Amino acid sequence: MSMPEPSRPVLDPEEARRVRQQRLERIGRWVLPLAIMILAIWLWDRICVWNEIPKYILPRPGLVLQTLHDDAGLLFSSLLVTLKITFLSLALAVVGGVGLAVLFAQSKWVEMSFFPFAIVLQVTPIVAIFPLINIYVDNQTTKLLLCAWIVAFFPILSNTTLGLNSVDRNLLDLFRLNGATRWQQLRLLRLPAAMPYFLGGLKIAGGLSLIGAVVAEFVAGASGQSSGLASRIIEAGYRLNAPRLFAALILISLAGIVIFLALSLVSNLVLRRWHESAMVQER
Amino acid sequence: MSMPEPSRPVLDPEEARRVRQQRLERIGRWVLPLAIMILAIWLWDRICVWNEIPKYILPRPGLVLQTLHDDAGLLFSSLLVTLKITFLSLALAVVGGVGLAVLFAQSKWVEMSFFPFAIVLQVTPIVAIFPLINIYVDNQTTKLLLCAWIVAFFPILSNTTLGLNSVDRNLLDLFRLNGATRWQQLRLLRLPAAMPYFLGGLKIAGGLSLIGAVVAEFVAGASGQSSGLASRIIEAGYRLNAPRLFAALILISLAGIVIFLALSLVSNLVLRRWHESAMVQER
Amino acid sequence: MSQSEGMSGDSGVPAADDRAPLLFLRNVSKTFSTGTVALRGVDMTIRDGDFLSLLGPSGCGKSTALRLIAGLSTPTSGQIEWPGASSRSDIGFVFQEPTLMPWASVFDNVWLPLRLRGISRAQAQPAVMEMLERVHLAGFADAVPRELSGGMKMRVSIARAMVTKPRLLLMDEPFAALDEITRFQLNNDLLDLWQDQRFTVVFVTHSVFESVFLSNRIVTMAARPGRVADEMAVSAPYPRDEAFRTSVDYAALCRQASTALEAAMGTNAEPQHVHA
Amino acid sequence: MSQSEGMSGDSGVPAADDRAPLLFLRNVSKTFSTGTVALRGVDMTIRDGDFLSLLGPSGCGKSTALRLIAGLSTPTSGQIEWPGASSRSDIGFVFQEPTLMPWASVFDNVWLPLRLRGISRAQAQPAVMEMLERVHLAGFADAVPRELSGGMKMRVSIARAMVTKPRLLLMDEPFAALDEITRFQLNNDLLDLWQDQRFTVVFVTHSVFESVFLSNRIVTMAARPGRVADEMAVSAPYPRDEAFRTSVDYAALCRQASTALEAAMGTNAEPQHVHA
Amino acid sequence: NEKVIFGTNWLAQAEHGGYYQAVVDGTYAACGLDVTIQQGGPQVAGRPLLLAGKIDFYMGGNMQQAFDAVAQDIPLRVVAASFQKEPQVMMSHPGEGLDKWEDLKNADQYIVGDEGAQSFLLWMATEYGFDVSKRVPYTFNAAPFIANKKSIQQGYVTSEPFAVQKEGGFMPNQFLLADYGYSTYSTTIEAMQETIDKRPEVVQCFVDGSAKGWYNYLYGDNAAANAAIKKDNPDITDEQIAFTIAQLKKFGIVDSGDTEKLGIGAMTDARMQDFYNKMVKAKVIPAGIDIKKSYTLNFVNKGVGLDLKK
Ligand SMILES: Nc1ncnc2c1ncn2[C@@H]1O[C@H](COP(=O)(O)OP(=O)(O)OP(=O)(O)O)[C@@H](O)[C@H]1O
Ligand SMILES: Nc1ncnc2c1ncn2[C@@H]1O[C@H](COP(=O)(O)OP(=O)(O)OP(=O)(O)O)[C@@H](O)[C@H]1O
Ligand SMILES: [Mg+2]
Ligand SMILES: [Mg+2]
Repeated sequence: MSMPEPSRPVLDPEEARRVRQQRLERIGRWVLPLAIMILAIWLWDRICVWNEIPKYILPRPGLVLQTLHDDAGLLFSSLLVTLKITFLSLALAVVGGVGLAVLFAQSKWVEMSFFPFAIVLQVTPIVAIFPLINIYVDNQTTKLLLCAWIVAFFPILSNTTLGLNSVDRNLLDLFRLNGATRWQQLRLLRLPAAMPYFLGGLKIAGGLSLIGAVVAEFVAGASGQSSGLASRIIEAGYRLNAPRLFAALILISLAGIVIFLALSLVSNLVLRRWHESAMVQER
Repeated sequence: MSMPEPSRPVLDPEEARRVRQQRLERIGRWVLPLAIMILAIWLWDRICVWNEIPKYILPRPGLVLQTLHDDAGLLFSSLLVTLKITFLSLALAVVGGVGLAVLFAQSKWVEMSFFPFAIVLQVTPIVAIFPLINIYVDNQTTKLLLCAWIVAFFPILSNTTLGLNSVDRNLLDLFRLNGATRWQQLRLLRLPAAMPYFLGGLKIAGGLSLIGAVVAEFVAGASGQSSGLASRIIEAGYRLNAPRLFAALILISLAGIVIFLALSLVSNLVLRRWHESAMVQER
Repeated sequence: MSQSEGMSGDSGVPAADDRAPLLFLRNVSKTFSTGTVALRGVDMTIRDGDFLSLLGPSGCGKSTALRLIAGLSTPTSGQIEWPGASSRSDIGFVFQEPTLMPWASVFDNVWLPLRLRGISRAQAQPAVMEMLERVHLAGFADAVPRELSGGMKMRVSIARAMVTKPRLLLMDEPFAALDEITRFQLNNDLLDLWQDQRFTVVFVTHSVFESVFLSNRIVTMAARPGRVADEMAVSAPYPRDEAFRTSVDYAALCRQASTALEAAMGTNAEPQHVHA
Repeated sequence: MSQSEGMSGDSGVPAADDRAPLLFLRNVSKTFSTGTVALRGVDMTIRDGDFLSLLGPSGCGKSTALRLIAGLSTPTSGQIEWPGASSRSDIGFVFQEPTLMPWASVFDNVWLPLRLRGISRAQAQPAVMEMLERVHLAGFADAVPRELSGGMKMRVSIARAMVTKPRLLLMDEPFAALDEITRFQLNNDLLDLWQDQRFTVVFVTHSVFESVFLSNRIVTMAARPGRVADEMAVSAPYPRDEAFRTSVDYAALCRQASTALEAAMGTNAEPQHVHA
Repeated sequence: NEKVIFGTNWLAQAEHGGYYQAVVDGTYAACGLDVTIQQGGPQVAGRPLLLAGKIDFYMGGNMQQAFDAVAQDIPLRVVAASFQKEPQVMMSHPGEGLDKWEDLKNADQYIVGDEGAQSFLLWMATEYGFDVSKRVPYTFNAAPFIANKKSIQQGYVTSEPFAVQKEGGFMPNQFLLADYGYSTYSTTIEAMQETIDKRPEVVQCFVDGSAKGWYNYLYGDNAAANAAIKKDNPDITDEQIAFTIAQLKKFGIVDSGDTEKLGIGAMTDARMQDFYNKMVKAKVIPAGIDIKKSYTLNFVNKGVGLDLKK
């Protein structure tokens, strides 16, 4: 049996493999997604060329980019309008979703009694009830917010409710033993324990509130200068201006991706120290 | 200090309170939600009367019920069409969402590379890209399914991904130590551990696939006899047949509630034996 | 009831029968919905100021008994009575598992019971840090649980249970995960504190030596169904110290307890449970 | 390397230095990102067929050392070398916490390692049930973990680690949650098995008695930073039985180990960690 | 017979009567076409199907989009105009100070759909001083209009007034945009240049067939066509159909002006130029478009079907 030479630092093959893998991973993490994205765009371009798709049906990416550049002023000011509604409605969805979840966590009775209304809100098509909203709500921003909120709040409500109920039973017992009030139990135990679930719901709601803002504008319309991306899309569609339509869609997609990344970052920062989903495994 | 009489069964006050509470809870669990529902309907009725809201804006519940009865044939056959799309798209959302989540769980690279596309799908307004779908997809049902799927799959994907990453690190180590293959790790460890999250996502997706089916039909239109509830709503709205419009909305709401209850039941049955969110605490 | 009531002799510990009963378990049974009979017909009296150890084989219902006493679980039949009615709300509990809040620092975990009683961080600081010193974790106040070793987590849990100085302390194998030296130290600390402040302890342990060293009464339980097999008084006077640990008395008492435990395990009925 | 290689005498155990080394820890250090130095400069040789106990205060890095040996963690500096290169994949690990799959029955939890090696439920049945019998849990094969007591969960974990009959068994305080009688039984069982099948055991315990009774070598560790403080051979011959437990030799060895442990704890450096 | 698909821009209704008529009575078949009518809907975008060649003809709203197509370099052409007048009206509540066209701009809300907001509302703003910021979207439900007495709403003369009268209990004031200078043709037949180049006979047959269909529908026995409409759209009522036909005739939507001589479907360069000039003035459409590219007169103005008018 041969003894290993103690003098030179021996890296056993498994260890070497792991180090190599780590280095690769660090690079790949940013390069690969970009590469795939570029590949996808290239494919889009090729598909347009190969199938001779006319630009008024599916414009080639270059043209869309060109339009994005040419119409930048118009499109970005619209993007801002849409983002404003998005963030406001996301904030409202957080407040509403968490608020309702907390209410429901108070007792099975409350949950059973009021959850149906939440579901009704979730499944009611906005287009169908917009006339009602239109009659009883005057402010345009309020209308938009209401619509976007209806779209976005449910995942937060549902996930947070789930999280509030997923508390370690022994910890609950501990709180009970120490005579914790409902409020203390909620603030010190249930809410922190529900964090991973809530943040998961938030990531879903981020995209939904963006799409909600767009749909709201589709339905509720916008007037004059302050119109968001939905109006741009409708207008471009009506004017048969496909490049601008796709430029607007791409802005929405980018906004969605940025929102998701931002919420993922928040989630990681909050959970990094204790939850499996965000922990960096030390090895 | 007085000793308690050992002869009669002494129920200490706390215990008695708890027993009473339990009995109450068992009754309240069904009676209260019903009562609240009835109260809500009564309030709706009163609001209509007090504010003299004309029936073409907000019909009184009695009238809606009457319409539900009178137009039952028309409405229920439409409901069936909508439900068909709902269930099919929910099934597809489960397959697609879980499938993608599993794919993403294989490596951070894959996740970083392809999650952006999932987000793009989530945030792209169907109304805007429907023309493209319309051009390249011929079958009407396929079009509807595609639209509804786009609406519903993201929560399942997002929650399942979260769940697959929320595995106990020690259990992961155990699997690694025993030379588990990726597939074994997935099937025996990650998927069961992700169950609570997946089922949470499913509950969100249930409602979304219903609303997705409705929106899809709004956008895609539907022809002839086989049209779903969305067509009924559009037409009723156009004809100012508010009672029928609300009857259709109520059917959608009821369907949403039933779907949610069914999915909750499934969730409870699956998790009852081990997960906090569904466990009945034995005391 | 006043604490000086019924003091006897200079052992510093009142004679067992003089002291006021804190709670009775009367014919208590607990059957889980799986069909497992965790406890059957348990009768027990815990007196104010007792240091009572529960000794018994794994799965005999010790943890279940503690949970019943704490009111975290209710008996399937039989009663638990608190004649004094006062102390029910003033219980410290060391669970068998550390049961820490994973998102909170060690300090915050120990602060928790005080916080729930409305004591601010600043006010709690001295008491919390004192308890952390006692369990040798003062340097880890800002760590979160997953950065601790198994024994360290358990020590945090002990510190948390004791930080309120409860009237009744329920401890479920608190020292099992600790090395013997730390264990001895904490044994001594606990005894000192107990003699000083006269609270009541119900202590689950697997160590015959520990139970004899610490307690004035040892209840031995048998398994399936869980029941009381034997009860013995440990008449040795307090304070007990290293001298006691090496005394002949101590050895004899340990042998007696061991025999009781062996007897309890010998009478082991057939495993009893209902799983298809 | 063949198992008969280097057998000496009739004790049934090869002399320590004859046996082939299974792995070396060479100047191994582990520092966590929190700044805690869990191990510093640990050198250790584990020979094929060793029953090596790790003894040391809470938080001295015993669990960390086991994880390093298993390859679940990598050293910050230093190397772990497997000259034989064969056994690395054949490791059984009893974690300090039970680490069971909460959704799976006791049977399925124990079946797991076999299942991962492609053995069907039916094929695994005898081996799994035999292990469950050994830990007295045959009647609970269909229970899920949350229906078990703390000690029962730990026993499931032990059964799971041993069901594959691994070449190297790493056990992190496996018996801490068990009553002494069960513990003695399982001690004897483990020794019998070890003598029979000649696997290697690295065993973390807090019980000096247990370590002396079981192992042929005891490594004592000191805390903060975790390091090897002392190493002693337990020269008593195998098989060891109740007679050994009451022998003078045993008592002397226990005293020796206790002293080593005390010395290790005496040299305790200042607590060392970096939390703001 | 050659299969041809015609996409409409709304659910089947009497406004599509001529085409249904031509399908059910075999007029298209007579010149060799097997026509399928594919109905649209409020949110259904049908024109892309035409652009992609999935359908052969599409029912355009008015000329503005045809002009837009030229601006976007899209080879799309209007081959016939079934409606001589845009049937779009603005409605108001009687007796609320909104009884004259000039007063309408003072309404609190203009309930106008997305398309309207991109077209005639802009023209109304330039030409008559309407305030575009008062616009709220029309989701094809007139309840908000009925509820708000100070609002005005767009509508097809053939349908919204009917719904309002039925549910709101009053007949609203109706101001036909065409009467105030909104001179576009409407309900046009659009085709791709490629179709016109490669299959002119198909286009001619479809245009002629549609014209005949309209004559037969308006002046002949339209029972079968109505049945077909009801089959495609079961929610529509006979009452509604009757109302629509009456309005079409009353306002001369289909058959008035040029059609007396040139036949249904007629178009003239003069009308086109007039409308374009107005749109340019209203900044709805940029100047400098070669609007000749947006339509062709090759298939119309031949007096087809005049003989069918009784
Ligand atoms: N994931 C981690 N992050 C940071 N520090 C850690 C981590 N795991 C362990 N430590 C630290 O490393 C040191 C050694 O821990 P380890 O678990 O090895 O101790 P141990 O000897 O097993 O103790 P015990 O007997 O209490 O189980 C401890 O001080 C602990 O705080
Ligand atoms: N939630 C539960 N559901 C069903 N059975 C349970 C439950 N909790 C405990 N048991 C059963 O009750 C019996 C007693 O459990 P308990 O935890 O009280 O044992 P213990 O004496 O504390 O054992 P240990 O020393 O191993 O901790 C065991 O047989 C266990 O299987
Ligand atoms: Mg226990
Ligand atoms: Mg450890």
